[in-house]
Amino acid sequence: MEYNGGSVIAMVGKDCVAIASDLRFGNQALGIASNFQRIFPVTDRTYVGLAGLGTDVTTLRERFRYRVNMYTIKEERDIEPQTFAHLVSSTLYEHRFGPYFVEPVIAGLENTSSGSKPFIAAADLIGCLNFAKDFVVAGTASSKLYGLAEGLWEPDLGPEDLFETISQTLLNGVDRDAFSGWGAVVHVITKDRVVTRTLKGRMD
Amino acid sequence: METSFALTGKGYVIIAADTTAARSIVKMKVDEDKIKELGTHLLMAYSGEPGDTVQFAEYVERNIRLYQIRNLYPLRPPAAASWIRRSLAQSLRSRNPYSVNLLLGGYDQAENKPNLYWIDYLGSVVEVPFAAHGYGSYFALSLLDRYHDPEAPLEEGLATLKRCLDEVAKRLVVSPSKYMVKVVDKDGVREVEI
Amino acid sequence: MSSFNPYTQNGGTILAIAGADFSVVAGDTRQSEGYNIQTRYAPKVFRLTDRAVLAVNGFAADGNMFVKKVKQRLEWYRHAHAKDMPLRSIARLIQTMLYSRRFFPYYVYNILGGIEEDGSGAVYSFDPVGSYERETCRAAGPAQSLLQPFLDNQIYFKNQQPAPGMSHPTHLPLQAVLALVIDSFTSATERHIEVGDGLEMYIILGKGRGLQGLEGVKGVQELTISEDGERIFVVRRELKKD
Amino acid sequence: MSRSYDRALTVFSPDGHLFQVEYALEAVRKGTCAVGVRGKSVAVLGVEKKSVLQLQDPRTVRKVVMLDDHVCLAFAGLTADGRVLIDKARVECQSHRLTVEDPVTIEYITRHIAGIQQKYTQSGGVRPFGISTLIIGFDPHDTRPRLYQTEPSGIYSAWKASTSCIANAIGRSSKTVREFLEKNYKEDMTREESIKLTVKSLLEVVQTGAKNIEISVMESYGKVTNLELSEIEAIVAEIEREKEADAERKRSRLAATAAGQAAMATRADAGQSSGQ
Amino acid sequence: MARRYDSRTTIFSPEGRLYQIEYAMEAISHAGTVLGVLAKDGVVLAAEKRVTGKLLDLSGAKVRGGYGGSGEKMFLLNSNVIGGVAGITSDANSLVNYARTVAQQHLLQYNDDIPVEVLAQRLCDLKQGYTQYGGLRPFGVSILYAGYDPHYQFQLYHSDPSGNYSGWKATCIGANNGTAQSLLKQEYKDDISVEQAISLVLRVMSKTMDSPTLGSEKLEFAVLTYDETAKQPKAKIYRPSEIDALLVAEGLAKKDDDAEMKS
Amino acid sequence: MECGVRCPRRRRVRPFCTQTAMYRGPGFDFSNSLRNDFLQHKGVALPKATSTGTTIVGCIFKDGIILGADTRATEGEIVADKNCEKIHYIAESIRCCGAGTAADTEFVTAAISSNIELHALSTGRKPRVVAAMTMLKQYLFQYQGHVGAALVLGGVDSTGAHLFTVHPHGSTDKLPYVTMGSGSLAAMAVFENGWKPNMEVGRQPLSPALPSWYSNDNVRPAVQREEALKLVCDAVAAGIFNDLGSGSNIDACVITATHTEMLRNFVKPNERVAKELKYGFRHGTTAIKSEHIRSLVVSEEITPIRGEAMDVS
Repeated sequence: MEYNGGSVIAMVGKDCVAIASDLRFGNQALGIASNFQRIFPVTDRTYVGLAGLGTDVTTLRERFRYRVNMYTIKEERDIEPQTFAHLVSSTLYEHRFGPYFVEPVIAGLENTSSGSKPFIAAADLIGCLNFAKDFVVAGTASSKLYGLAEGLWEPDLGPEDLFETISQTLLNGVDRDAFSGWGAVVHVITKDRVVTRTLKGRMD
Repeated sequence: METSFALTGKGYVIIAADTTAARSIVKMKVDEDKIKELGTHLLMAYSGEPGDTVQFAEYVERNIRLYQIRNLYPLRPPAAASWIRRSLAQSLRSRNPYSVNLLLGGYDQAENKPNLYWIDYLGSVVEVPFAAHGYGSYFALSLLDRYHDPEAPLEEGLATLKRCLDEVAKRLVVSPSKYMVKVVDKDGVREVEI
Repeated sequence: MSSFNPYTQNGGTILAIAGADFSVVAGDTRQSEGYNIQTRYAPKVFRLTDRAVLAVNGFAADGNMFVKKVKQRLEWYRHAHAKDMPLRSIARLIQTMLYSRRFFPYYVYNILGGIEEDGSGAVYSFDPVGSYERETCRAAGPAQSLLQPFLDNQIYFKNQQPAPGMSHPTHLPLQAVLALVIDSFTSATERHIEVGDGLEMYIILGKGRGLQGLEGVKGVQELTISEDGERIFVVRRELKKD
Repeated sequence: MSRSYDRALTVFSPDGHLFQVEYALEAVRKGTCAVGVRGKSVAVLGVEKKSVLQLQDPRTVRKVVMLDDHVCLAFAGLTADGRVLIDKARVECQSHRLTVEDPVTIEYITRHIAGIQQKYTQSGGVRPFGISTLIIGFDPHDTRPRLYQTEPSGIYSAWKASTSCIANAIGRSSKTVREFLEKNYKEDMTREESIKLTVKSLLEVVQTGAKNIEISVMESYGKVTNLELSEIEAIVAEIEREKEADAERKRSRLAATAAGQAAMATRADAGQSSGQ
Repeated sequence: MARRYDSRTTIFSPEGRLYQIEYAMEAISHAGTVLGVLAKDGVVLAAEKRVTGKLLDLSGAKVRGGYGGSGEKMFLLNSNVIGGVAGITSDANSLVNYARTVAQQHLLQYNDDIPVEVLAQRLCDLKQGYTQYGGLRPFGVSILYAGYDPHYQFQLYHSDPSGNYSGWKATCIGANNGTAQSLLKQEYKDDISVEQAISLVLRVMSKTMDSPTLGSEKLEFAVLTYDETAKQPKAKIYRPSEIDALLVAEGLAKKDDDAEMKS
Repeated sequence: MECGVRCPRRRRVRPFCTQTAMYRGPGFDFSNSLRNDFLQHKGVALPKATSTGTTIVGCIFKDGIILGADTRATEGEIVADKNCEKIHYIAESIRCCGAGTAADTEFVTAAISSNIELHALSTGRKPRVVAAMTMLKQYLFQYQGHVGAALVLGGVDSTGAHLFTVHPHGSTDKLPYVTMGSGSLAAMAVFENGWKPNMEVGRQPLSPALPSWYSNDNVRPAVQREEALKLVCDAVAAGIFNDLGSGSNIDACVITATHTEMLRNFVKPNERVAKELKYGFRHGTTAIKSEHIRSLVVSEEITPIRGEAMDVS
C-alpha cells in the first residue's frame, strides 16, 4: 500500500455519487509521477477507483475491463454497479492466498425501475465488500479520510455540494498523508452527466 | 552506479543512460550501450540486475520485432509499454522474476507525438513528461521539475539533460563517467553526443 | 521474561484548540486495552491551575504518574513564588520532565492548553520525549489521524479558498469551537473502536472575558479556584459506548 | 486397390505410397506459379499473382512474405495453410535470434519449415499442409544468395550451384516452367539476367502479362526490393521485342508450344480448388 | 469417385481438393446474404435475416441498453469491429464468441483495440485449424468484418471456411452473392461516402433478396463510423424501428403495409 | 537461466479450445503468492484485511433457533463498516453467523450455500443442518485454518433444531447455546446467566452434575420466543458494549420449522446523535485546475440518417 501510495474515496449525494483520488505515484518516499490514474470508468455511470500497488492497479484495471467488456458484449447491456462490485469481490477472493495489493472503491448509479439510485461500495484486498450508505474510503490515507468524511459528510448533498465536500475531504486527508497527494481528480456522476475536475493540491 | 534519465520535448524523447557495466565494486566495462533500439521509433533504457537486464531487453526486442514482421507495421509506443508491463508483471509471478527498471521512449507515428513511460520491475507503468531511474533520479527529478519544458526544442532539451548529468557528476558519490544519449523523433532513432 | 514490555496502549484520544482569549482541551474517558474496556470513566484531561489544563494520552499509568508529578512541581512552584506558574513555563517544565526520561520515556502524548500571560489562548503539544510546539489546535492519540485533518480543514481552513474579497478568520468563537470539538469526538467514536463512552471538555477563559459562547451549553461546571483571574470550566457529554 | 490406404496418413499403401501427401501436392499444383532464380549475387522470387478482383483490396493478397530481415518466402497452394505455416516460421526466426543471438541461416529456417510440414504427414489426425514454399535469402556474413524449396511431404531441397538446376518453380504449370528454367538457366547471372529469366519463365504460364507478375529481388543481406509494375512492364516489353526478333525464325516451334500451353491451362483451370 | 474423400475434412482428394470446405462454402451460398461496402468515412453492412415469423419475439433488441440487432446476422465483435455472418448460425455464435475473446485478450495485452486485420487473421487461423486437424469439420461460416483501426483506417474483410481472408472495397456473401457482386462492381465508386454507401447497400439488398419488399423483419443493418468528438470508432447496429425509418427515407419500405395486414 | 521463460511464447493454433478464458474454474488462484513473498522480502507491507471482531451468538428455544450478531466490521482499530451483515444465508431454514476474516466468512458461507442448494435439488429434500455443518468443517479443515472463518451455524430440519459452532480449523461443537468472536465471553456470560432449558414436568437432569440438556433425547427447550429473542439480544448487546471489536446494531434471525424471520437491525442501540454543526462548503471553495463534462444524455429516439421525420406505425 505504502510502496506507491495513493488514496481513493467515494461519497453518496442526492441522486448523485462522487469518486475521487489523488494523483501521486511514488516509489516509497520518492515521487515519480503526479498524473497517475487510479480511477477508471467501468460504464458510463459506474467508476472504479483502485488504491494500492501501482502494478496491481494496472493489472486489475485490465482484468476488470476484460471481464466487463465480455459481460457487456454478451449481455448486451451495461453492467450494474452492484454486479460489478461482486465481480470485483470474487476476482479478489480468487487470489485469497496471494492477493493483489489493491483496495477497490466503486461508485455508480444503479438502474432501478424508479430511475437511478446512488451506489457505492468498497472492498478490502481479498474482496470483502462494504456497502455503505454514506461514504467509503481506501488507500494510505484511509484513516484520515474516515475521520474527515465522518465529520464533513452530510446526507442529500446536491452534485455541486457533494463535489465541494468530497474535494475538501480528500485534499485535507491526503495533506496529512506522506504517501498520497500531488493533486487530485474528482468525478461527480449524475443521471445525465459526469463532471470530472482536477484539483489544485499541495505538491509536497 | 547505474543511472538513466529521459525527457520529452516538442516532438521528441531524449533518453540517456550511463555506460558502465559493473560487478560489485569493479567496473567491467565503460562503453556498454544500455539503450536498446526496439524499432525505428522506439527506445528502451534498461537498468537493474545485470544479466536480467540484457536478457529481458532482448526478449522484448525480439517480440516487438515479431509483431512488426507479422503485422507489417510496428507496435505503437503505448501498446509496447502495455505489453512490456504485462511481461514484467507476469515474470514477477514466476520463480525468478526479472529485476529490470525501464524507461521506454517512443514516437507515435499515428498520433505524431512523443511518449515516455517509466516502468519498474514490479510492472508499474506511468506515462510521464520526464523520468529517471537509479541514484541519479534523486538529483535529476528535482532539477527536471524545475527546468523541464514539454514544448522545448531539442537543443534546449539536451541542455536540460546536460544539467542533470552535471549535477549527478557533481553530487553523486560514485557517479558514472560516461553516458549514452539517444533521441527519438519523427525521423527515427539516433545517437547524439553531449 | 526477556520480552517483557513495560508499556501498553490504553486508547482514547485528546484534542485541544486555542481561541483568541480562550482554550478548549478535551478528551474522551474510555480506557481500554486490546479489545477490552478497562473503565468507561478514566479522565485524560486534568486541571493544573486556573489557566492551565493538561491532557495526557497513551499509556495510562505513565500518564497518571506524569500528571501527578507535574502537579507536584507546580505545587512547589506555588510555594516558592506564591503564584501559579505561567503557561509557557509549564510547557518548558513538561519538556524537561519528559526529556529527563529520554531513554525510558513516559509513553504519553501531552497536550497543554490554557491562557498565556498576555491573555491569549494557547495550545502546546508534546511528543513522548519532550519535543514541543505552540499551536492553535492539535489532536493526539490513536484517533489523531482521524481528527487532525478535520481540524486542519475546519480551524485552519486548509484547502479552502475564501470567497472573493473575504478572508478566513484566524480564530473561531468559543461556541463554534465547542461544537467542532463535540463533532470531532462523535466522528472519532463512529470510526475508531478505542474512542467512546464519555467526553470531557475543559474550557479556560481569559481574564476578564465574559461567558459568551458558554450560554446555552448544558451542564457547565466551574472549577475556578482563585478569583479575578482566568476562569476554568468543564463540560461533560456522553459518547457512544459500543 | 488403394482404397483403404489413402485415408489415414500414417499408413503406407502396399506399394509404398503416402497418398495424402501426394494429393496435397496436387493442391499445390493448383496454386498459382512461383519461380525462384539464383544469380551470381542475387536471388529473385517471382510469382503469378491471381488477378485481384475489381473490388478487392490488393494489400491483403500476399504470396511473397518476409520471414525475417533477410529471408523471403513465396508459396503456392492453400493460402490459409500458408499463412499458418509462415506464422510458425516467423516465430522461429525471432526465437532463434533470441536464443542463439544470431539470425537464422536460410538452410536452418528451410529445414524448420520442412520439419513442420513433415510432422503433419506423420502425426495422427492431421492432414499435410497443402503448400510448397520457395525460400530465398542470404546467410548472415555471406554474399552467396540461397534458394530452397519445401514440399508438403516435408522434403526440402537446396538448389545449389552444384546441382543442375539452380532455379526452381512450384505451383500451377510448374513443370512447364521448370523445363523452361532448366533449358535457359546460366551460371552466375547478373541481377538483370536473373530478373529477366524469372519474368520470362513466368510468362510461360502467365498469359496476362506484367500486371499479374510480382517480382521480389534480394541483392544482399537484408536488402529486398519489390519491382514496380512499370519495371516489370519494361522487362516484359523487352522480352516481347526479343521474341518478335526471333519470331520469324522460330514461328513454327512457337506455335507448337502455345498450343501445348493452352491445353494445359484449360486443364488446370477446370480443376481449380476453392482454397487458393 | 469423389465420395470417398468428402466425408472427412482432413483428407485431400486425389485432385488435391478439400471437399468438406467446398461443401461448407456451398452451404454458405444458400445462407442469408450479407453485404458490405467500404466508404471513405465508414463501413456499411447489411444482412438478410432468414429466421422470420409472426410469432418471433424480437424484444431482444431492447429499448434500453443493448446494441441493437437480433443476434442472428450482425454482431459487435469489439468496439471497433462489426461482424456480419453467413452460414450455420450455431457455428457463427461460437466464432463470434471466440472473436470477442480474442479482441479482449488483445486489449488486455496491448491496452489497445485489436487491429481489424489481426482479428480477421486470428479467426482465420482458428478456421484453418478446423480444416487440418482430425475429427473436426470446418466452420460453416463466412464472415464480413467491418472495422476501423489507426493503421489502415476503415477496412472491410471477408473470411471463408477454409481460413482464407482478404480485404474488399465492397463484397457480398451468402445467397445471390454473384448478382450482388456484379451490381456492386457496376455501382461502386472509389471515394464513396457513408451516406452513398448506405443507399447503395440498401438498393443492392433490395435487388438480391428473394422477397420483393424490404422490412426490418428481414433485414439487419449496421454502420461503422468514426466519432470525431470521442476520438474513437462508433459502431452502430440498427434497431428494427431504425431500419424501417431508414427504408422509408430511402423509399424502399413495403409499399402496401395495410394490404398485407388485411389479407 | 531457464530457457522456458526467456523464449517468446509460441502461439499455437488451438482449435479445440474455443472456450473463453473469462470464467476460471473453481478454487483459489495462487499465482500472486510467489510474487508477494518476494515483495514482502523487499519490504512491501501486506495491507490489512477486514475482519469482524464480532459477537455472534445462537441459542435453541422451544420452536427452533435464534441467531444473533452485531454489525461492526473492523480494519485494525478502524471501523470499516458500521452496519455489515453477519448472518449469512445457507438455506431457507439454515443460517450461519460468521466471525473472523470478513471475506472468508462471506465466501465460505456463499460456497456452502450453493452446495447445499445443489444437494437439496438432487435429493429433493429439505437440506439438513448437519449436512451444512459437515460441508463447512470439511472445507475449513482442508485449508488448515488459513481460511479464517469462525461460524455459528443454526437451523431447523426434519430432525429438529440444531445449533453448531464451527472453528477455523474445522472442529465443531453442538450445543444449545453458543457464542463466537471477540465478544463471545461477554455474550456467553449472559447466556450462562439467562438461558433456561425449561424442562417439562417430570423431567429431571440425568445427574446433578450434568445439565439436563446434556443428552439430546430428553431436551425439550421451551424458552418462549420473545424470551429467547430478548436473551439473544442481551447477549449480543453485552458483546457490543463490552468488546471493542463488536459494535453498532443487533441483527437477529428466528428460525422455526415453518418460518424463518430475518430481523435485520432488530435493535439499534448506537445511532449517531445529530452533529452540532452542519458542514457545507460554499461553491467554489475548492480550487480547480481543469474541468471536463461528459454528457450521458444519448438521444434514445430513433433518428433516421436523413430524410424527413419518420412516421412508422
